[in-house]
Amino acid sequence: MKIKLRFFGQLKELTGTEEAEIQIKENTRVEDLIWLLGERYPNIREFLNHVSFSIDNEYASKDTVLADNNEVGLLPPISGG
Amino acid sequence: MKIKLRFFGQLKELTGTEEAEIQIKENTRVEDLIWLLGERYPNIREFLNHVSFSIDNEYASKDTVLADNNEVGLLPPISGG
Amino acid sequence: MVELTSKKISTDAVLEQVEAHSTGGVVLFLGRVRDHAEGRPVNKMAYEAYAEMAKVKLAELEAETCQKWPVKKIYIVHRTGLLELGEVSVAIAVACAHRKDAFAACRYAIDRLKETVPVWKKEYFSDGEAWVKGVVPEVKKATPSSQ
Amino acid sequence: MVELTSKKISTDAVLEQVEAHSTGGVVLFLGRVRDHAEGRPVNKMAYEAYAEMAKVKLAELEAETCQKWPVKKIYIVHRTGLLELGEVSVAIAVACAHRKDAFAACRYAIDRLKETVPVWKKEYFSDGEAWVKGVVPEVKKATPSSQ
Repeated sequence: MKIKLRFFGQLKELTGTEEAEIQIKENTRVEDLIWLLGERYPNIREFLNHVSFSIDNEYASKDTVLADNNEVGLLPPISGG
Repeated sequence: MKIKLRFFGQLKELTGTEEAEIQIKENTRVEDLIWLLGERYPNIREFLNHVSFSIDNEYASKDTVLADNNEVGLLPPISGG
Repeated sequence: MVELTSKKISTDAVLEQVEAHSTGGVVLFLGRVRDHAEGRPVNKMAYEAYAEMAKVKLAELEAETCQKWPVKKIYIVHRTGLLELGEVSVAIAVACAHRKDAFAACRYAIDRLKETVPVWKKEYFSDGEAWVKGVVPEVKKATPSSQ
Repeated sequence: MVELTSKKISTDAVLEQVEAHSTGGVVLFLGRVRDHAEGRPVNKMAYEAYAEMAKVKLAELEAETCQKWPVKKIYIVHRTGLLELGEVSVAIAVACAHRKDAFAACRYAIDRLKETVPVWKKEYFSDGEAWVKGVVPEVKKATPSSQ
């Protein structure tokens, strides 16, 4: 299974990446993904606690189970307006 | 002593007058003026109870004493905006 | 700034009056001529003002609003004369550092304008015309020389 | 209608979106780039959006606002890209039959926009730049299959 990652704001700057794909196992929850991300992107570790996640354009809680081909957004605290 | 009257809205239409001068005695209060007006303009009598008065651009209570050369506005209920 | 005008109100011009690089939030209220009044279709609307007094009351309104909220810029303009459907009869623009204040100040200004500024409007129907039922402005009692 | 745009926002165009002869009161909120942030002078501001999701959230915001108030017309537009001082970053126009509703609905929409729409802004100072401290959007718990 694989998902697509989208990075925004500070996270985009820190990773130098807008989009990425990552392989996940079945039954991976958002919470599990955070650990995968910390492993893969060490310099965003300290931010991961304050990051919100979206799945296919909807905010998702940490216990949501990811599905194949989900688009997962890594969203720093928002500041629109 | 004389004062200047200003008519607005419906009162202007009913009297056919925008401005008029009227002679008053000393110590005439707004309340007294109402009676003078009812005498002089019979077709606004029924409206005089709902009319507000201004003296020199300020709303005036009925017990205000008029002074020579005051400009007195006869103001129907307002409906701006 | 406050104004009473017989010319068409341009919202762009209104907003220009509250341009300021130090303000974050702008709230604009526009009153427009509606096509109906209590179920009856309206064709146009006439606004009459006691011009001299209306200007005094608009200036008081401006001062009062700025006293109650931290207003950076405010512009109030009221139209007079014959207005077509959809035309702007009144515009109030308020700029504050914080949007909460801008909303509150603008809301206060339009509410208070309707209670204090001597303006009258008449609705034109296809079969006649009628002055709009208004509100009696509050009058402070004349201060009696009682001390 | 809702929109996300990289082009300059024209307030005239915004107000045209809520033109309707059946509405009496229009309230417009404008957010503009301020020349200072917490005492520091700001030169310009960059707005970044998660475009696909922002459009979804803006549409939800519109629906939600229209559900809570008797809105006749509403238009919400958010800008993206690099903005100069004074430029409009967000505009929300609401037309209702009664001004009280227009104020409440517009206020709600901008407050809620800041809590739900995935947009980020960065301030540029003469000696550097900084992402603006934001808010963590509320997340509904995933409904567990608990019945």
